[in-house]
Amino acid sequence: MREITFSQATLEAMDEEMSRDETVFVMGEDIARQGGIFGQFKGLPQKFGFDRVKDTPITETAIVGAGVGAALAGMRPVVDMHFADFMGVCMDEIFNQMAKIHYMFGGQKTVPVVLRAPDGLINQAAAQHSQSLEAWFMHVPGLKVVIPSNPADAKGLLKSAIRDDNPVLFFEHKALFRMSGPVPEEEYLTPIGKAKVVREGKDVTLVSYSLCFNTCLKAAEMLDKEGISVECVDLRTISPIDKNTILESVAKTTRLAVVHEAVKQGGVGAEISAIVAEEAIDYLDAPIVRVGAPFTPVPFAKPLEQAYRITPEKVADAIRKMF
Amino acid sequence: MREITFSQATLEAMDEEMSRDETVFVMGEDIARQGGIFGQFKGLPQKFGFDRVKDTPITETAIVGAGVGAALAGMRPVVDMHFADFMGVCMDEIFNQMAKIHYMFGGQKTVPVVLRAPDGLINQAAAQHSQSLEAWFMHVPGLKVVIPSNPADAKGLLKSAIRDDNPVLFFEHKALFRMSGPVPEEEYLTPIGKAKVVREGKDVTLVSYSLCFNTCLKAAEMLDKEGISVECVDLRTISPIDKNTILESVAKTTRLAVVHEAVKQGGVGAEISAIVAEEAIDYLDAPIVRVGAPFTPVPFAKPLEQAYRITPEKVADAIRKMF
Amino acid sequence: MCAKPVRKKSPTSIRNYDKDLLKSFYETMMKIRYFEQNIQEKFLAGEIPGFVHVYIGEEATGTGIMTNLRSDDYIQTTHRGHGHTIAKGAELKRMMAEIYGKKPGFCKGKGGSMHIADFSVGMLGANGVVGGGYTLATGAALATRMLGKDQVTVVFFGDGASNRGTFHEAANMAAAWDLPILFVCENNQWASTTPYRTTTSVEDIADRAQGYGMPGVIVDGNDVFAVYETARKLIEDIRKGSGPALLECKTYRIGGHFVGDPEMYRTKEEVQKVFKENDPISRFEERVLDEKVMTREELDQIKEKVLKEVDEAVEFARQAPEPDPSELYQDLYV
Amino acid sequence: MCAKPVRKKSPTSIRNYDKDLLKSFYETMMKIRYFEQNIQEKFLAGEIPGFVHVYIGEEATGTGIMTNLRSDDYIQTTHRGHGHTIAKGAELKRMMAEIYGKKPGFCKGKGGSMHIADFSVGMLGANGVVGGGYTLATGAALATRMLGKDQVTVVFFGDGASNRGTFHEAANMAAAWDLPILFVCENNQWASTTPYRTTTSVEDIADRAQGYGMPGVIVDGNDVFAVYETARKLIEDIRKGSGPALLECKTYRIGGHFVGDPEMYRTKEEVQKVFKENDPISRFEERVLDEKVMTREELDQIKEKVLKEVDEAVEFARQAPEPDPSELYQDLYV
Ligand SMILES: Cc1ncc(C[n+]2csc(CCOP(=O)(O)OP(=O)(O)O)c2C)c(N)n1
Ligand SMILES: Cc1ncc(C[n+]2csc(CCOP(=O)(O)OP(=O)(O)O)c2C)c(N)n1
Ligand SMILES: [Mg+2]
Ligand SMILES: [Mg+2]
Repeated sequence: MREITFSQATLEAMDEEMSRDETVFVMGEDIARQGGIFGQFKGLPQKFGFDRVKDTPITETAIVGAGVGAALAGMRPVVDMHFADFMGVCMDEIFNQMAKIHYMFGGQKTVPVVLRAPDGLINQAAAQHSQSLEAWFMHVPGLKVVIPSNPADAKGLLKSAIRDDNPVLFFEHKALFRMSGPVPEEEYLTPIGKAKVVREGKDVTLVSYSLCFNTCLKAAEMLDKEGISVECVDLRTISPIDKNTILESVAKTTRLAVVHEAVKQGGVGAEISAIVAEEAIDYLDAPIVRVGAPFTPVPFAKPLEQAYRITPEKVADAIRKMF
Repeated sequence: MREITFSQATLEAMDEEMSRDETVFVMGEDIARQGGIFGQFKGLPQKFGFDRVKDTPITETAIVGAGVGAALAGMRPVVDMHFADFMGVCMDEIFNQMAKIHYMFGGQKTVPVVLRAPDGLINQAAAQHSQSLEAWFMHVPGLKVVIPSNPADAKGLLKSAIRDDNPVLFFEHKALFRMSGPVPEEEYLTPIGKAKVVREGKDVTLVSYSLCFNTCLKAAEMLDKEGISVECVDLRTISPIDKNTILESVAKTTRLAVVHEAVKQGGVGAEISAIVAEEAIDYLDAPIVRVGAPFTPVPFAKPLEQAYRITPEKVADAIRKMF
Repeated sequence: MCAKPVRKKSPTSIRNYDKDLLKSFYETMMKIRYFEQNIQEKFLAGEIPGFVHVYIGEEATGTGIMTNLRSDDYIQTTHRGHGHTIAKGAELKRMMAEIYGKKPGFCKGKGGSMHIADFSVGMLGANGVVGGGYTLATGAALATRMLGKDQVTVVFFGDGASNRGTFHEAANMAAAWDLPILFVCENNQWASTTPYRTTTSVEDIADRAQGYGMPGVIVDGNDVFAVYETARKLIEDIRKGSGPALLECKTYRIGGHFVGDPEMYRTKEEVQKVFKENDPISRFEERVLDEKVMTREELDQIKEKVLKEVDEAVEFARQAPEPDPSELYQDLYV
Repeated sequence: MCAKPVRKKSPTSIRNYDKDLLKSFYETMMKIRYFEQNIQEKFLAGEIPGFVHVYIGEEATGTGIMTNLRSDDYIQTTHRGHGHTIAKGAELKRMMAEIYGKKPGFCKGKGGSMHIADFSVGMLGANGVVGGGYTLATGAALATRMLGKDQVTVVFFGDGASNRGTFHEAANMAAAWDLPILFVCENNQWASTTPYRTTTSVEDIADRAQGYGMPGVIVDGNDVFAVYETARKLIEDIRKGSGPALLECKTYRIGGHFVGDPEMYRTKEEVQKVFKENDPISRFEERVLDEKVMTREELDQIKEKVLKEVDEAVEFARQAPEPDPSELYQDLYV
């Protein structure tokens, strides 16, 4: 299969969906003139016009709010958040408006908005440009939260998100944009709400998502050589969670580790762990292990950032201790 | 011991701390002229002046941001959020500024701000005035998060929060303000970061906080009659979490249930459950149970709100199933 | 060039007004007034739950503006949204049912007073978040433009809400993109317990229009004729593509902030004085009788009709079934 | 009364300027220029990590304003904050060390360029969040007032940032409460890749002052004399209790948005033309030589001194130790 980058994969998704449906448009800061910080919008304005690929003022509340309003009036907006770190600015628009409108108004209207939010650590960008905030949004009823780990899923999930009549947050790790991987040429959709067992194994289930899932795959290879067979589950969607895939895997392996780049306390790992402790504790032959970032803001200096990062070694270490 | 309401208890805390330290002041919407929605500021402007008890514009970003800035310039602000539901408006100020300044600037400055945030269900206030959002903030390094369940703790924790040099979020359940309870006349501080075993028991550990903790106490009484002895742990602080108190209790009872009014998915219960599944799974004789709100916005109509609520019966039911 | 806001006057005469139009003004204002009086009564009697904010004393504003809108135009309102919703043409029965938390309500009882919405008449929703509506309305205006429609969107907000950052972000975006939207500030002098001048840095909120390069206009919000004519011109221009405008309607909140408000922050006398001297409905009655364009009987007939309609709505809401607890889980995702 | 912003001119003559003041202008501007040129160079050479935004071309603004501030006055800056920090008197060595991510840096290497802060000179912090600083500065101004001090706070922001809602909330609060704060918009024509007029609804951002009832003033931000004199008057008034003001400095971003920016959104010619015709430092040199208030040698001496100082800062930063990984866990809570 041909290989393209994550950035190109999302670009294809945008292109295909904007071609298919005239009500799809995208707006955000600095996306049109230069094609997005990660090249993820390159060429779109030339093809679809600067009206459907809009550079906005630096006003996250207006961008997200206007996305919601445009959806109520018949459009299907994709809104780029520039960096996920700025979602605090428009948090009210996300959780009190976008997420609640369908329910609160008794199902009168759908809110087909997609928020694209580049997140995670890259280039020593420090405390306000490096965060992984997805856990907050799994605590918000009414949102779907998608978070791919590779180009193929990015394309398929973004297309599904755009077609979904519910508001969808699409987290895309900044370090993934340059990652290449096989992506089918023919059209496909990746289902929202389905995790994927990417690597089968029998000793331990390793659940992760986004960039970290790739870190887990590396850890799994390291452990393989030591005789530990790791099953790697890529969540892909964190709300709604695909419980069944996790529970089935844990039933088989009897051990669970969850890994993410976000800080451990209050992270997605807690929810996965709690689900298993509630519904499948009897399968377990070991404590459930979580690997997440230390409980600090992201520091700037290299040695500190390095200490902060989730590495294959750290994941492997945590898993070794389970045996 | 004399009994006073939760509202009065917080009022005493404010009064004592504002008398003790001239740099303590409070600002928020509609707090001065009418004394706060729950009477929690009544009389303060008369005693300390309208400059130290300030009615603000309806501008949550400016109120919290100005609180942070005032702290940097030598004051110790208490900021009232009116309803916790509006914290999304100033989320950036909370998590990107207030929480990070001390760390990000290498410890140059402390940020002694307290945010008081009335939360929870009351009076069919519906989707945007009934929420419990504390879980988001336990995922934010740099914040302390306090959430009392009774007048005595409210007073002691609020005083500790005001004296703390770190930013502290003080969640106070709207339905608690009218609750009466014993509060010592002499001055005392309740430590931040310490849970409390309020009711001893031997069969199951029930961890909760805020209004729900009182619901748990009721459930415990019901279960007592059925021969189930419930140990009730009031978290009081959810960040930093007092792991030891929880682990010790679970070691004794071998069962854990966590209860909160916030939606279950991604809630504080997930973190507590995950800590125990990670550090004390071997003690457990049953799956860890979580009781939280259904995964929907808070509905308006009475029968729906009733179905949404955490009741002693629901808690007792969940616990019965553990045996 | 100097761009202070323009102050619009009342028409010197209303003799050339169409009779049906005059009747509709009165009918709408009275409908709102009776509706709200019923809400107050039923709330205090314990029939209506939740937080309820009434529009009494501000009827001329919503009525004067909405009379210029088509049913496919959009409005976005606030926590104090009953009046706008009625003026936009929402059915009273289903509206009252929603406020009672009943199943046939617009939101199936999930929303209540603070979350009324009736998309079938272009009412995009009340909002429990003060200032939450500006950006949504801006997006609706953007959508109509992108879809090639000539709809106009109107967003209502209070003096208190005028200080929220969302106003600034939406106003700038609307002006930078020339969107078909009218920002209507209903300056009723109070933001909850707070006199607006203690927290708002300008006397005239319309002064802020200049900072976005949009026209700012001030009108007596308790004069339905002045509001109507001022809004007509603005809405016509906006529909033709003039870009956004800001209209400040000076009015007064006769009721408490919410029903049940102890109102310890102002005197009864202050309120009674305004009500006596500046009630938009009495002013309408006096003027039409004065100028002899309507008769007392015509007014009474309308009153009676409206009274009946509102009573029916209350009865409907009372009798309506509550939602079943199982409905809690419906309408979350599509 | 009409309240369009006032446009301030350059002083007609600078003959009566104190020599030390002139020297300090030049020294500060040159210090910033060399510092930033070094940053660019070292960043492109891979020595400096992270995101770095330089202030080249805007030196006159920061210099002209800060010259009027006392060391106990506060400033709040942005992602493009090196110039302000230097002009406020921060030590170059520790500053450069921070940008290199080294232990002796102001923030012990935890902050970097976007999170420089030096509280010892009243520099309350850069901010990685565009528009994040307004409200903090407003709070600092509130604190100084409550503490009975006569300090002034200055908050810097870009044309792009001027559209954030935080501007509105802070400006209204500052004006409603008459706080001692100067809002300084450095309108450098660009917000990242976006020409400001495509997303900002007014040509002059100072037009927004009127909406808060505060004075709005416009000045050529590349003329250090004009900036200095304009800011002097405003800051004096604010210190005396006049309440807030908004000063817009028209300038131009000579560098890319960040170091390494491919700048595909504008032509090299556009930038070169501005640099040639409107570089604040060349303009200063020409004028002082023209009016014969400084000599070429005096300028060269200063240049040399500054060159050395910056080189030493770079050397210091290079040699400085990195923080130990264990420091990751320090400074989280007090
Ligand atoms: C973001 C937010 N902050 C605070 C509140 C609480 N609140 C509800 S209404 C209100 C006053 C609103 O005043 P104004 O905008 O003038 O509207 P009015 O009530 O006068 O119609 C306040 C403070 C809220 N609902 N949302
Ligand atoms: C809230 C927020 N939104 C977006 C960004 C990304 N961003 C960083 S700088 C910038 C442009 C800022 O332009 P301006 O305010 O004019 O300042 P300048 O860079 O020109 O000095 C943007 C969009 C950010 N850091 N914070
Ligand atoms: Mg008002
Ligand atoms: Mg700029």
